[in-house]
Amino acid sequence: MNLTDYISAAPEMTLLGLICVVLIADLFVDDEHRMLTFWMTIVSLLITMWVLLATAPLGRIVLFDGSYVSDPLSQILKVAAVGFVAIAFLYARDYLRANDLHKGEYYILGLLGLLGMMIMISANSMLTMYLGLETLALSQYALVAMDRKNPVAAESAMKYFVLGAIASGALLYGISWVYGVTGELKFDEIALAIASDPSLNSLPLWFGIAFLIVGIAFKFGAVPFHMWLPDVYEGARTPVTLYIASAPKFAALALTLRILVDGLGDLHDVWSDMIMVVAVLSLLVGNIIAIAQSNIKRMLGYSTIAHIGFILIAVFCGTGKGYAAALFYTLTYVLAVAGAFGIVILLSRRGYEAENLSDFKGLNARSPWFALMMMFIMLSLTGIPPFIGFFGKLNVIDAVLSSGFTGLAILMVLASVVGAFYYLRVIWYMYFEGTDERAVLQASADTRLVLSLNGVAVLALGIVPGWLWALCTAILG
Amino acid sequence: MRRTAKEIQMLFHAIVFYCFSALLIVASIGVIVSRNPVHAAMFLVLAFFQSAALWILAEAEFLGIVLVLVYVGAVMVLFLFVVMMLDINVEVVRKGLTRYAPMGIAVSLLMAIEMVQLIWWRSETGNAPMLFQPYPEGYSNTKSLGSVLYTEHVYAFEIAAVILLLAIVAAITLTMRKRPGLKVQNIAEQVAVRSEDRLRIVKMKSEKKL
Amino acid sequence: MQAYYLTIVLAPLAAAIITGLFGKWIGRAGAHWLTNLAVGLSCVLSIAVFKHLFFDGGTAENINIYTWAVTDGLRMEVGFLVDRLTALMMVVVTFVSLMVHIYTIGYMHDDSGYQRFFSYISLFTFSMLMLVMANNFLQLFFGWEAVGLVSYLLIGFWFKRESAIFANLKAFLVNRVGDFGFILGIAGIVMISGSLDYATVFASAESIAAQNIEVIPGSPWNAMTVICILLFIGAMGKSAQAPLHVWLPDSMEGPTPISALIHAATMVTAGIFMVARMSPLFEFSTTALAVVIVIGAITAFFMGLIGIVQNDIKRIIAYSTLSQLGYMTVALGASAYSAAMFHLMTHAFFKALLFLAAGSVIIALHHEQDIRKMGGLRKYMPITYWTALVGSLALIGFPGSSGFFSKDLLIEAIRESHWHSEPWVYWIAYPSVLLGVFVTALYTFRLFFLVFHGEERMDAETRSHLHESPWVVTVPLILLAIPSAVIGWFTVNDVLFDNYFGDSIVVRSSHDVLAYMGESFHGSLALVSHSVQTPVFWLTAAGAFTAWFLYLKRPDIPAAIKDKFSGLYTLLDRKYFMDDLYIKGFAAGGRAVGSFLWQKGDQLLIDGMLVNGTANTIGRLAGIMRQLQTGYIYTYAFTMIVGLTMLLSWLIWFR
Amino acid sequence: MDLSPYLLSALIWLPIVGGGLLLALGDGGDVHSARAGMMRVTAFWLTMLTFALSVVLYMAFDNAAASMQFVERISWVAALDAYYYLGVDGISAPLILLTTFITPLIVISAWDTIKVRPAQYFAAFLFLEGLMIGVFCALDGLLFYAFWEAMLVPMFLIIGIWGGEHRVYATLKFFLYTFLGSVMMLVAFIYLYGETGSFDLFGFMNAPLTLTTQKMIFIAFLLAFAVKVPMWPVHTWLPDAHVEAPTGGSVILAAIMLKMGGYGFLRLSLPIVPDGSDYFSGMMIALSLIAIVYIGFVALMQTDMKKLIAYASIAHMGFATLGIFLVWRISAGMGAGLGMTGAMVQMVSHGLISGAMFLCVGVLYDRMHSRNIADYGGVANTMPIFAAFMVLFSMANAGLPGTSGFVGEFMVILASFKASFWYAFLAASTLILGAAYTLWMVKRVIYGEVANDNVASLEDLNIREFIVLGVLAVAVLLLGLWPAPLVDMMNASIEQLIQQIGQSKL
Amino acid sequence: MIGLQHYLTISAMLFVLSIAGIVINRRNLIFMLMCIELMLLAVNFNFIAFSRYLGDDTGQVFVFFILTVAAAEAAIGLAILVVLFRNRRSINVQELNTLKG
Repeated sequence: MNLTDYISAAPEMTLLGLICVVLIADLFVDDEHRMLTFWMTIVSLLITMWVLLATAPLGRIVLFDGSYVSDPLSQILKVAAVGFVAIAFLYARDYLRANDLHKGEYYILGLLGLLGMMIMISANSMLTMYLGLETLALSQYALVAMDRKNPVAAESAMKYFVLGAIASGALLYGISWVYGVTGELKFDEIALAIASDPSLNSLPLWFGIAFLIVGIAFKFGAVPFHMWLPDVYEGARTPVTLYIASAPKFAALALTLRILVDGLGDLHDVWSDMIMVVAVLSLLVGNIIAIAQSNIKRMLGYSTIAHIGFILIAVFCGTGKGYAAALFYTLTYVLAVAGAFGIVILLSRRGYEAENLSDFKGLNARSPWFALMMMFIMLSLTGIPPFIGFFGKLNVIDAVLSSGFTGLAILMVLASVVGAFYYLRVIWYMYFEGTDERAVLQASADTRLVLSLNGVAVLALGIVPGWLWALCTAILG
Repeated sequence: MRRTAKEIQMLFHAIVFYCFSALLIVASIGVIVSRNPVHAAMFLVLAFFQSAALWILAEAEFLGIVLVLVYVGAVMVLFLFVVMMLDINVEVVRKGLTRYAPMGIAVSLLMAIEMVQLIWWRSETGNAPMLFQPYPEGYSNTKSLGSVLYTEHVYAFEIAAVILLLAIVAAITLTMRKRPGLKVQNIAEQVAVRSEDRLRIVKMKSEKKL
Repeated sequence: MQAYYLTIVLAPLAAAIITGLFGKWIGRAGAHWLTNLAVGLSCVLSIAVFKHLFFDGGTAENINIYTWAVTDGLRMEVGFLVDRLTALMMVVVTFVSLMVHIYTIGYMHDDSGYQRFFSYISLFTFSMLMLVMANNFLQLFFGWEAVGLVSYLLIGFWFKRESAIFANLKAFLVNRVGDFGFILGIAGIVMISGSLDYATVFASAESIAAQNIEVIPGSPWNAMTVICILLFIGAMGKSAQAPLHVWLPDSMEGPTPISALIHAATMVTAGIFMVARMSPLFEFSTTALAVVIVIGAITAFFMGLIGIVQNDIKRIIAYSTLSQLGYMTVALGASAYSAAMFHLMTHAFFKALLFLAAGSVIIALHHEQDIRKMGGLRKYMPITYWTALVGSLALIGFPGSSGFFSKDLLIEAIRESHWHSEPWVYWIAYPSVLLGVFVTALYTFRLFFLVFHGEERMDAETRSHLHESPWVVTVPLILLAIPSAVIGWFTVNDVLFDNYFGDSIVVRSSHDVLAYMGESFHGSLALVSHSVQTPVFWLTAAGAFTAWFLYLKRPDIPAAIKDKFSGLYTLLDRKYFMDDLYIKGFAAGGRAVGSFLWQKGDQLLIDGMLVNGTANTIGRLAGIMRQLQTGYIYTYAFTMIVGLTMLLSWLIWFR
Repeated sequence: MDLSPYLLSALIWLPIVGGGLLLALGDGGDVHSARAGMMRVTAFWLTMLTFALSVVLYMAFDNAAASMQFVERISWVAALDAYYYLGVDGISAPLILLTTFITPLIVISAWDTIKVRPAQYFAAFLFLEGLMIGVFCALDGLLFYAFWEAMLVPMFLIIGIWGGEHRVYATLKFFLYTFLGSVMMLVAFIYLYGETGSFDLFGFMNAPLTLTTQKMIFIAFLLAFAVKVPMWPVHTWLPDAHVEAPTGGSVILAAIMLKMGGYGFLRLSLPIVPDGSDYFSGMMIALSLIAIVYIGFVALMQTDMKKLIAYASIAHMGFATLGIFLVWRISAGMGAGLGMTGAMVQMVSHGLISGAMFLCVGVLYDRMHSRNIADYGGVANTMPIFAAFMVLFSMANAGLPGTSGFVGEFMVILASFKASFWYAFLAASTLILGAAYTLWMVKRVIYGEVANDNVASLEDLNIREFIVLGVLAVAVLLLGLWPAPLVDMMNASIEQLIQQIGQSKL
Repeated sequence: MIGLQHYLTISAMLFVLSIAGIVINRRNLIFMLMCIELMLLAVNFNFIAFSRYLGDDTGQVFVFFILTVAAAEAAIGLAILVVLFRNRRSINVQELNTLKG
C-alpha cells in the first residue's frame, strides 16, 4: 500500500484541515464580520465536496488496516451529508444573525459533526464507527446546548446527552459481545468469521446484536429509543434542529447498513425481527403522537420517528432492493425535512420563534410562494405523487412486498394515512386560515433561492425520480 | 488434601478477585444510592480503583493504570470540581424513589438474570470457566498496545484527537463567558502605547491679571 | 305518410318550444294563435291519416325515424307505428286537444301564465302523440313519462297554491309507482325477447309465454304473467286504477282545461290504450287478465261511490272519470279491447265536454268549485246547461247517446265474457259494473241538478255577474257535445264488431266475446230499441230518479242519510282512507325510514362511530400516548431499558 | 403534420401549464383589478382551448376501434419500468370530453362569485382538469396512481380555501377518506408490479393470478374506487365535501371526480382481476342496490340542498356500479353490454346533471347565502327562468326520459332484470325515490308563495349563469334525445372489455 | 478458577447497576453522569475480559479509546450541566420536564 492510496481518505483529511483553518480564522474575526466565518465554512464545504467528487473511487477501497472503507455507498452518503450540512448552514445564517447567535462555533461544531458523519459513513470497523459516532454525537450535544441563555435548549441538550450516553454504552456493550464471540472488530472480518464458523451464530452473538440495535435505533430515533428526539427537536434552536434532522440521518443509515449488512448480513434472520418490531412501533407511535402536537418542530420530530419506521422496514427486508429503498428514502426524506425546517426558520425573526403550527396560519396570504414550497414539502412527506416522498414510500413498499410481507405493507400505508392528517394540518393552517400577522418574510436572496430550489426539487425529483432510484439500486441493489 | 502451588496460586487469585469484585459492587451500589454527590463521586473513585485492580489481575496492566490516571486523576476530579462549583444544596434533594423505581428495579433485575443466565448457563461449553489466554514470556502489555496504536489504529487515534479537540471547543463554547464587570489588561495595547496617547500637551495662554 | 306523421308530432312540439322560450316576444295572441294552429294542423292531419287508414283502406305503417342508440345488439329506435288503433287515438287526442286549446283562450284569459299554459298543453299534445304513435317500448315509455311530466307541470300550474303543488307532487309520485312496474315490465320484455320493437316482441309472444321467471326463488312464474302484470301496474298508475288512483282527484287543482284534456280525455286513458296495444301479450296470460278485470271492477264501482259524496264539481267528475276508467279496464280484462277503446273514445268526448262545461261554470262563478254554492244556473248559462246535459246523458249511458253504446255493450261484453267459466272473477266484475251504472247515474245527476237546477245558493255579488261564457268557451262545448251525442250511432258497428282494429288488437278466439256478441248485433237502432229490456237501462233510470228525488224533490233527505249512515259516509268522504294510508303511511313512513337511515345509519353508525369514531380514537390515543413522553429523563431511560429488556427476553426465552 | 400522437399530452399539460402560469402571474390580491380580470379571461380561454382539443379528439376518434388510440409511450422511470404511457378508448374518451366540457362552465360560473384569490382558484381548477384527464388517459399503473393522488391536492385546497363554514372538517375528511382508499390501490399496484416487472396496465391485465390474490387485489381496488364512487358505506365524505365546497368544487367533484371510481372499476378491477370481480360481484351488486335504495331514503330527509344532491349523486352512482358488476350475473345473451354501457352513460349523464344541479344551488347560494331548503320557497315567482332550468335539471335528476338521466338508468334496469328480477325491482325503485327527493325539494324551493323578503328580492339569472345553465340544459336534452353518438363511442371498447373479462385468469 | 465468565458477570452487574442507577435516580443529574461512567466501566470490563480470553490486544486498544472518549464525553456532559445550572439554578432531575408530550 503506497501513499497515493490514501487519496481515498482525502475528503476527511481535507475537511479536518479546513476545520482547523476556520477555527483559527474565527478567532480573529469579531462579531460584525462573522460572515467571513460563514463563507469560509461554505468554501470549506465546497472544497470538501470537490475533493469528494474528484477522488470518487470506482470500487471498494479499504484503508488504514481495514479501519476505513471508501465505496459508492460512502460516496453518495458523504456527498449528501456535505450538501445538506451546507444547506443547513445557509438556512441557519440569517436566523443566527437575527438572534445574536451568530458565532463561529455553530459552524465549527457543525463541521466537526460532519467529520464525524463522514467517519461513520466510511467506517469499516466497530472502533471507527464508535469514534465517528461519538464525534457526531458530542458535537450535536454541544450544538443543542449552544444557545447558552436558553434553559429549554440546555434541558434538551442534557436529555440528549444522558440518553445518548446510555445508547452508546449499550452499543459498546453490544460491540464487546460481538467482539468476544467473533474475535473481530472489522465488519468484513466479522462477516468472514461468522461465515466460516456457523457455531458462532448463537445466543451470545444475538445478545450482542440486541444491544447493537439499541444503539442503532437510538441514533435514528426509533421507538422505544426515540424519546430524546421530540424533546431535542423542540428544545434546540431551529438551525440546530435543522442540522440534527438532516445530515446525521445519513450517518445513522451508514451505521445501520455497515453493522447489520456488512458485518452481520448473514444473521439477517436474527436482527430482522428486532428491527421490524422497532420499525413498526416507530411507524405507529410516531404517526399517532404527531397528531397531538401543536409545535411544528416537535411535530416534525414525531414525523421523523414515523419516517424512520419506513427506513428501518426497508432495512428489515434484508434484500438489496430493501437497502436501496432505505437509501433512497433517507435521501428524499432529508431533502424534504431540510426544506421544512428551512421554512420554519424563514418564518422566524428576531425574538420570535415561528415554531407553533398556528404561526403558519395565513402564510398563503403573506407569501404564496413559500406557502407553495411548504405545501410541496408536506405533500412529499405525506407521500403524495408526484412529489419525491411518494417514490420513497413506493420503493419501500415494493421491497416489503417482494419479500412477501403484505400485511406489513398494508400497515405502512395505513400509518401513512394517519400521518397525512398532521401534514395536511400544516397546509390547512397555511391556506385555509387567516392571520393578522403582516410581517414580511425576511431572508436574503441566496437563502430564498436555495429554499425555493429545495422546494422545487421535491417536485422535480418526483417527476423524474428514475435516475436517483437507479443510482441507489446500482449502489446497493 | 495437598494443593499444588499452582492450585494455591489459583485459589489466591480467586480470593483476591472475589474481594475486589465485592468491593467493586458495593462501591457501585454506593454510587447509585448515596445522597451526597461528593460521596457518590468518592464511591465511584473506589469503584475505579477496584476495577483497575481487577484489570491488573487479568494482566491488563496498562489499562488498569490508565484507568486510575485518567479517571481517578482527571475525570473524577472534574466531577468533583463541578459538584463543588455548582454548590448544590444537598438538603433540597428530594427523598424517596421515583414512582418508576420498583419497575426500574424489577426490569434491572430481569436484565441481570438474563445476562447471568446467558453468561453461565447458555454458553456452549457449559458453566466451566473459560480461562484467559496466558501471555508468552517477556510479554509487555504496554509495549504490545503501543505497537499497534500508531500503526494499525492510527486512524482511530487521529479521530480520538479530533474528539478531544471537539471536547475542547465544545466545553469552551458552552461555558466560557465574558463577564462585563471584569477588569482585564490588554497587553497589546499596553505595549503599543505611545507617549502621545497618555500625555496631552495643552498650550494655553497665560492668564492675564485682572 | 311519414311527413304527415312527423308534422302531426312536431307541430305541437315546435309551437310549445317557441311559446315556451319566446312567449314574451310573441305575446299572448301570438301564443294562442301559434299553438292553436299547430294543434289544428295536427288534428286535420290526424283526421287525414285516419281517413287514409279507415276509408281509403291504407295499410298500417311501422317506420323508424332515427336510431336512438344501439348497444349490445339492442336497437333503440324512435319511430311510429300507425295503424287503426293509433289513428283512432290520434284523432281523439288532437281533437280534444284542439278543443281545449280553443277553450283555453277564454278560460285562461286573465292568467299571467298564459303563454306558459299554451306551451304546456302543446307540449302535452306532442307527448301524448309520441305515446300513442310509438312503435317500440322505449318511445312508449318516453311518451308515458313525458305526459306525466306535463301533467305534473300543469297540475302545479298555479304554483303558488300549496294544494296545487302538493297535488302535482303526489300525482307525479303515484304515477312513478306505476312507472316503476311499467319499466320492470319493459325490462322483462326486452330481456326475454331481445327487442324493444312492438312487432318483434309481439311476434315472439308465444316464446315469452313459454318462459318462466323466478320472482320468488324456487317458484317459477310464467314470464308473460309477470310481465303483463308489471305493465299493467304502469297502466294502473297512469289510468288511476285502485289503489293508485289517489292522484287523480287531487289533480283537479290544475286549471280546468287540463282536467278535461289530460285527466279525463287523454293521458289517463294512456293505460287503457297501452293494454289494448299490448293485447298480443295480455292474451297469453289469463292470470294477468284476471288481475286487470278485478282491479278494473273495483275501481269502477268503488270510485263511483265516492263521487256521490263529493262537493267539488271537478272532483265529482274526476271520480266519475276514475269509475269510467275502471269500466274500460274491466273491458280490457274481459279481452274486449275494442269495447274498451270504444268507451275510451266516447268517454274522451263526453268527459272533456263535462269538464269544460264545469270549467265554464267555474269561470262564471269566479272560480268557485263547490256545488253547494251553485244551483239554478240553467237560466244564466243556457249553452253550458244544454251541453252539460248532453254530456251527463252520455255519461250515464242514456240510450242513443255515445256513452250508451260504449257502456252498454261493454257491460254486455263482460256478462258474456270467458270469465263465465271463472266464477269468482265473474262475480266480482259483473255485479260491479252493473251496480256501477246506478251509481254513475246517481252522482251524475246529483251534480247536474245541484248545479243547474234548484235554488241559487251563490252569493248575490256573484249572481249579479253571472252570464254565459264567451264563444271561445262555448264553441268547444258545442263541438264536443256533437260527438258526445251521436258518435256512437255511426261507429259502434265498425269499432266493435266490424274488425276495425284489425291486427292492432289480437284476441284469442276463446276470449273473443265481441265476436260472439257481434253475431246478435243488428245495428244501432235495434240496440237502442232493445235497451229498455236490459237491467242496465233500469238501473240508470233508477239512479237518475234517485238523484232527482233526493236533490231536487226532497233535499233534506241526503242530510238525514248522512247522519244515519255516518260511518259509511265518513268512509266515502275520506275516500276509503286511501289518502291517509298514502300520506300517513307511505309518505310519512318513507320519511321516517329516511330519517332513521340518515341519522342512525349515516350519521351515528357510519360517520359517528366508524369514521369520526376512528379519527377520535386515534386522536385520543395520541393524547394518551403523548402522556408517556413525561419529560423526565428517567422515564426516557426506563423506556429504552424496557425496550432493550424486551429484545433480550425475546432472544433468550422465545427465540 | 399529424399531431395526434401528442394530443393527449396536450390535453393533460395545457391546463396544468396554464394553471402554473396563472399561479405565477397571480391576481395582485385585488379581485376587481384588471389583472384579476385578465386571469379570468386567460383561464377561460385555456379551458376553451382544452375543450377544443378534446373536440379534435372526438373528431379523430375511431368508434369502431376497440383498442387504445392516440397512444403515447415513452420511458418515465426506467428503473421501475414505468412509462409515460397514454391512450384512450371508448371508455375513457367520453369521460375526457365530459371533463373538458364541464371545466369552462365552472370558470364562467366562478367569474364574479369568487372574491378571494381568483387566480389561485382558477389555477386549482386548471390543475385539476389536467390531472383528471391524466387519470383517464394513463395506461401505466404508476402514472395512473400519480395522477389519481395528485388530483386530491387541488380539490383539497378548493374545498379548504373557498369552502363554507365547516370546510376544514369536510376537506380533511375528503382527503383522508380518499387517501385511505387509494393507498390500498397503491399496494395492489406494487404487488402487481412485483408480479409482472412493470407498471404497464396491460401487463397487469395479462398477469396470471390466483383466486386468493385476485380477491385481495380486488378488495384493494375496491377500497380506492368505492370511496371515490362513492359506494355505501364509504360514502359519508361526499355530503360533507359537497356541502362545504364552493360551487365549482361541488360541480367538479360530482361531475368528474366520482366518475374516477367507476372508471377505475372498468379500467382496472374488471380486466385485472376478473375472477376476483366475479367472486365479489354479488357483494358489489348488493352495495350498489343499497346505495340506490338506502341513500334514496336518506336523500329524502335532507334539509340542505347540496346535501340532498350529494346523496342523490350517491344513489345515481349506484347505477353505475350496478351496471358494471351485473356483467357477472348475466350468463349469456344480451344484457352485460347493456349494463356496462348503461353504467358509462349514467356516469356521463350524472356528470352533466349533478353539475347542473350544483350550479343551480350555487346560483341561489350566491344570492341568499343559504343552502337551507327551509329558507326558500316560491323562487319561481321571482326567478322564473331559473326555476325553469331547475325544474328541467330536477326532472333529469329524477331520470325522466328525454333527458340524459334516463338513458343510463334505463339500460341498467333492463340489464339488471336479466340478472334477477329483484335487482331490477330494487334498482327501479329509484324511479319513485329519485322523483320523491328531487321533486319534494323543487316543491319546497321553487314552488309556493314567496316565502320571505329575501326570496322576494331575488334577481333572475344573469347572462353568465344563463349561458352556463343553458349549455348544460342543451347537453342534457341532447344526450337524452339522442344518446347514440355517445353510445357508439363506447360500444366497441365495452364489447372488447366484456370479452376480455369473460376469460378467467385461473 | 477465575475466567471469562467471572469478569463478564462483574461487567453485567456493573451494567445493570448503572442502568438501575439512571432509572431510579431521584436526585440530580450528576448521579446520572456518574452512572454513565459506571456503564462505560462495565463495557471496558467486557472488552478486557474478551481481549484476554481471545488473546487479542485489539479489545484493549478499544478500551483505550473508550477511556479517551469517555473523558471527552464527561467534559461535554459537565459543560452542559453547567449551562443548565446557570440557566435554571438547579440540576434536579425532577424539575427537568419543560419539554414533554
